[in-house]
Amino acid sequence: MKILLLLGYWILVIIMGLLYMGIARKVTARIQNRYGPPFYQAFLDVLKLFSKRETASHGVMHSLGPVIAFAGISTTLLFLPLGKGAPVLHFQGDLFVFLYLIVIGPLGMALGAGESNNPNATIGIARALSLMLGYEIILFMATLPVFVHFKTASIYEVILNQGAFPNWAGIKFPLSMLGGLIALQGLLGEKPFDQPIAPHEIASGPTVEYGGKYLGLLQLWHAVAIIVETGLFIDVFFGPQNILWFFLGTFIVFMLSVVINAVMPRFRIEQAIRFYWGVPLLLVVLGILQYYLWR
Amino acid sequence: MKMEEKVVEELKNILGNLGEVWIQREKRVYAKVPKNLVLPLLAFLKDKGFHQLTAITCVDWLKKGKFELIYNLFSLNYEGVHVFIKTELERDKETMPSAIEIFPMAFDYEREIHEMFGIVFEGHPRLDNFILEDWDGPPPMRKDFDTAKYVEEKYGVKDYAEELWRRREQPYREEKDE
Amino acid sequence: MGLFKISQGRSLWMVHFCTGCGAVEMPPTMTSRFDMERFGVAPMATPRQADVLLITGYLTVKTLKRVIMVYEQMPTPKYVIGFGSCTVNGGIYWDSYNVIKNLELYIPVDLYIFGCMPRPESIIDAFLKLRKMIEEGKANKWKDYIERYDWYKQNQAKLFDVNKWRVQK
Amino acid sequence: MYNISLALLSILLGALVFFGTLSHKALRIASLVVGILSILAFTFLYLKPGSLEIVKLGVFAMSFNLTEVSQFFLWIIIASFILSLFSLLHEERSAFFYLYYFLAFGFAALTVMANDLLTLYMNFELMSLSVFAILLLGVRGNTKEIAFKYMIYSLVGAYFYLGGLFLKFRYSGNIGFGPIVGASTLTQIGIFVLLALPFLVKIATMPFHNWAPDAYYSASDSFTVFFSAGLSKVGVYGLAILILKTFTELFKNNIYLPEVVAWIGGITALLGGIYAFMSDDAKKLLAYSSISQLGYVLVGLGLFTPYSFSAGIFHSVAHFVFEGVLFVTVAAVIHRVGTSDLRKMGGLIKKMPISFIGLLFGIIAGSGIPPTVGFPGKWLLYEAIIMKGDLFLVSLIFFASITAFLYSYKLVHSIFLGKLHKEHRNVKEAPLGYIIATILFLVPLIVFGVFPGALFERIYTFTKPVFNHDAFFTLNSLKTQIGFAKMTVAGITLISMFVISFILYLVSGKSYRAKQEDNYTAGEWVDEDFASHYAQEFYGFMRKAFGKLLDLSAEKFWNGVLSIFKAVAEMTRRVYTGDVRDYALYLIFFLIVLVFLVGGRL
Repeated sequence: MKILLLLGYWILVIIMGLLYMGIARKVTARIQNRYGPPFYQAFLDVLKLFSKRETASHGVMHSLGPVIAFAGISTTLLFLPLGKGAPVLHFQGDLFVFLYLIVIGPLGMALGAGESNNPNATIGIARALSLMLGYEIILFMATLPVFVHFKTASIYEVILNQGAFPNWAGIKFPLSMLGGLIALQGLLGEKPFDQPIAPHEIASGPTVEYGGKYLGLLQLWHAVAIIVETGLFIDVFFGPQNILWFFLGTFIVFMLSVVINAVMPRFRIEQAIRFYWGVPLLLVVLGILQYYLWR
Repeated sequence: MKMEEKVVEELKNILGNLGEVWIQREKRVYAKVPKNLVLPLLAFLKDKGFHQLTAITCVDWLKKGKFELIYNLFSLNYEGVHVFIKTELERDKETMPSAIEIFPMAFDYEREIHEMFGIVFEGHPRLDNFILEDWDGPPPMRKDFDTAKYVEEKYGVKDYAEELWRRREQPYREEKDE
Repeated sequence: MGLFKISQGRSLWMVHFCTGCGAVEMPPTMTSRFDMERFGVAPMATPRQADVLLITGYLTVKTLKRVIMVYEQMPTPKYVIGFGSCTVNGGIYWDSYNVIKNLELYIPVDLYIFGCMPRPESIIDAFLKLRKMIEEGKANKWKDYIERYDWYKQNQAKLFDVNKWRVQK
Repeated sequence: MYNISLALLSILLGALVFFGTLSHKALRIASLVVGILSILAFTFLYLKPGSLEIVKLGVFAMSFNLTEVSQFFLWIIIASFILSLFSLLHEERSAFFYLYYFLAFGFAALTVMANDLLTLYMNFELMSLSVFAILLLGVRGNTKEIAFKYMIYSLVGAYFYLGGLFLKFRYSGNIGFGPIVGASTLTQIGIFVLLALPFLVKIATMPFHNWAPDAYYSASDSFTVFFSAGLSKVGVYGLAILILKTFTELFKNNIYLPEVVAWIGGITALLGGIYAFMSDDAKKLLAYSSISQLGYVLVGLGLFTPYSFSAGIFHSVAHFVFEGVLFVTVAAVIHRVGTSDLRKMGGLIKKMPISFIGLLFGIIAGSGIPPTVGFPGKWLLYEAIIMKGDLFLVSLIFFASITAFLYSYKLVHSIFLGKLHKEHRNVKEAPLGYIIATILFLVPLIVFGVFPGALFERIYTFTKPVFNHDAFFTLNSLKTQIGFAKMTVAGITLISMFVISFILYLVSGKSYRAKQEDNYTAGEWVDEDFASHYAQEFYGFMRKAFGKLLDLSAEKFWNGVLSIFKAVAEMTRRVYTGDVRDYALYLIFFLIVLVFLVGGRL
């Protein structure tokens, strides 16, 4: 029975993720003063990609890359509680299990894209991994005070301890929440931190040799990744009490990052890394100090 | 006395009766010299201050059976006077010494002239094809190159000229949408 | 299968090979005034991800070689739209020794847009026509390239050495 | 006389292989196989834990005792030795190499069995000596200088250790592992530092680390498997014994020492990781990654809470497993390709798939991804540090663990993915010995990853008397006050998700195998020797991002120390001018000072 529930949540999140991507394109279009595609465009894209007859593959690892990526991100999804009500696998693991599972997706894709003999792909991956040195630390340090404040390392307990509006962790630790938001922009790979998939510089980075069904799997991976990454932020800082609040919260946070993405240029890669050691690091360190002083 | 007359003056007493020098129009000085005098004249003018070899052009006089090479020189401190050195070559018989030692930029001009007209420049390191990749036909800019026949044979499309001329008289018919 | 056909029609990802002067018509079609993204058409960075190849202008022998390579790297089913009269019959370069006269001989073309650089409206109209053709299952010129592969290669061999330049299938 | 005979056995086997290699190649392999079998037979049949043995050597006695801790580490040393022997089958080395190889193993085993500080010291020294001899027979680079650099570090460390030994004897009267009584905390810290120094050198903590990259680079490839997986565990054993038995009180009530040791470990982990992903040679990259992973172990041991200590020990076992498999696969690649320079390899996945799988699982474990052995140690370490409450340390460690992803991907990509160069067209799969070693390493990598409880139980036996904490583990899950992690669930969901997405992959469309040159290069035709393998400046742009941090190197630090000594020596040399008048002058000057000091009360 539990398995059906898990698969149900998995399908729900894929659909919501694709919806978010469709609405994101519409919002970006509206910002650029044009109509933009219908909101269900992402479904059509994925369906078209899976209906492709014959696509090029550069070897077994190249074909398995997207499969591992999608499998990795779906496993991570099951470890993320979707708000209080949703009984997912969160009883089996806590923050560190989640943080180390979330890496399987990009690692799978990196191995796959590396197999193709295209330098664009590997440069994209080298950028993605180096960028991780930037935002991953800030995200971790942003969530630290909340976990230590509630004396737990499991995301589900953090949600339980956060009741209605006044005692959200985001309100208690506003600086860490801001630092986490900036780090989220890097995690989602939205401009100004989309160096790894820069279409103009490195021909869409790691996905340069992926077409047809591989790209379809990667689109699904991106859709689930949006929900998982914003979900972590929402769970930690705003403790949604039920699944509706969860999806509303992730939607708002994602739209915020999409709006930033629509208007921002793209940093150079070393600027992006060093950016994260400037203001966001300061914000997050102040958040930790706030915890120490206010324990 | 205008600048171009001064230049003509200098050229005249250098060349003497070996070549004729004249002013085509304002600020345009022409000198026609035999083939072997071109390089020394270029060197001389370069010392005088004509540092820029803007172009080497080639004219194909089919009827006279001659190629005419024109070297355009320009200088900043001669108030915009251009000097053109003309020389004539027998078609397909004579070759021309390359001007690369004096003006390095002649490298590409000569390569293009070789590709388009077939003139061989001695001492030029790379005379292989330059702009036209995989070109198998004769040099295309020569007057005796029949473009229409080449196009029809290579791209399999017949000449439209007669077709358009024939249609000229008929009134414009309203084509119905099928 | 019908759903696949609809999705293929309504989400056309294009890679445009800006050879000649047609590329200047693409920005207005993409941006806010005409906005082709309304119909699901989006520019892609690599031929691997694209379905539609736009040849926007005259093709010299040199660029034809690159166009063929890009065409062969695209996953099937793929479509080609020829922009402007240069792809139809060589346009103003009808008698040039260097420009190919009829794109049809070298790669299968589904749709031509007339005009010496068509306006954005006709470009979008072309995309809608292509969508209708896909949904009716008529846009399968790419099969023609596979069936008559030797005929196409023979035509191409007239212009350049195909074996050296061939993408090994 | 049971356990010590392991050393005698290894000397005997060393001699056997020594004569075997001298005579004929087949005999060498036969004698190596005999070596493997006899050591296995000895450990399973003959080893008797817990029996104290005294060996009288004229004036003093060496005492050996196989306690749980030493048995735990002995197993690791024996396992790594045997697995490195498998890869040694395929290497042609001089006869002496094999002799020293077995000697190093014998003395390492004895060091782990030592029952008092003196025997520990003697066997530790003999082990370093035999490793020095092996490094002299190195394969690449300036082996003499590198071997001497290693020896100098070990010797200096050992002499500090001797100093600590004497001080311990002065205060507590015996040189056993018992606690030091009657000394002030400051002197106790002093003694701890003196005693711990050689072990810190052995696990290459930051300031004492720069022998490691050169030694790993120049040593023969199969020896580096034993060197990094086995011998560094002797360092971990030494630290564990010191912290567990001798300095428990010191670590319990002193607050600053654990923090300092943990921070040293954290900085080693971070800088080790950064240098790892900036280095261009496979062996150097692995050396720095080994230093970085041992940094975690030091953090675990140093922090001295029940969870962090067992996390440290567990992670040292994990280090043995994934560093072992990484070094074996890299040794196999070097054996086939001939160079260890990352910039010259590429695309070997098509030719050496099994080594690729071995390396892939090695890096997955190295970066600590759940279903593998690297994860439980790291997870427990994070939990322990958070429970102790210093958040900056846990951020530093998390930062260091991110660098693990960077250098792992650089290693896998430069060797196996990307473009297969023309000259590697006819490279065959790794020879049998390497494959056996890789597969044998992969077994613990998965088993301890999914069932960490099996290992924690052994660790629990010797950490319980010290911390008397209750068992925080079951066979496949770990539970602390603040967190919970079940290993099997992560593994099962990952596999089932993989199956589902694989079905989705099979259902849709076909795919054809594109040639190696058939890449999107903006339509340009690309031939064979088009340099499209991005391995030259892999993280080149990181130089701009890290800039100053990169040129901060211990080499400069030690050169600075060297120049200070030179300056001091220069000054003293000038005093002895050999001129009588100067000496008279010194005498008068000395008398004046004396009078001044005594103050006229003569």
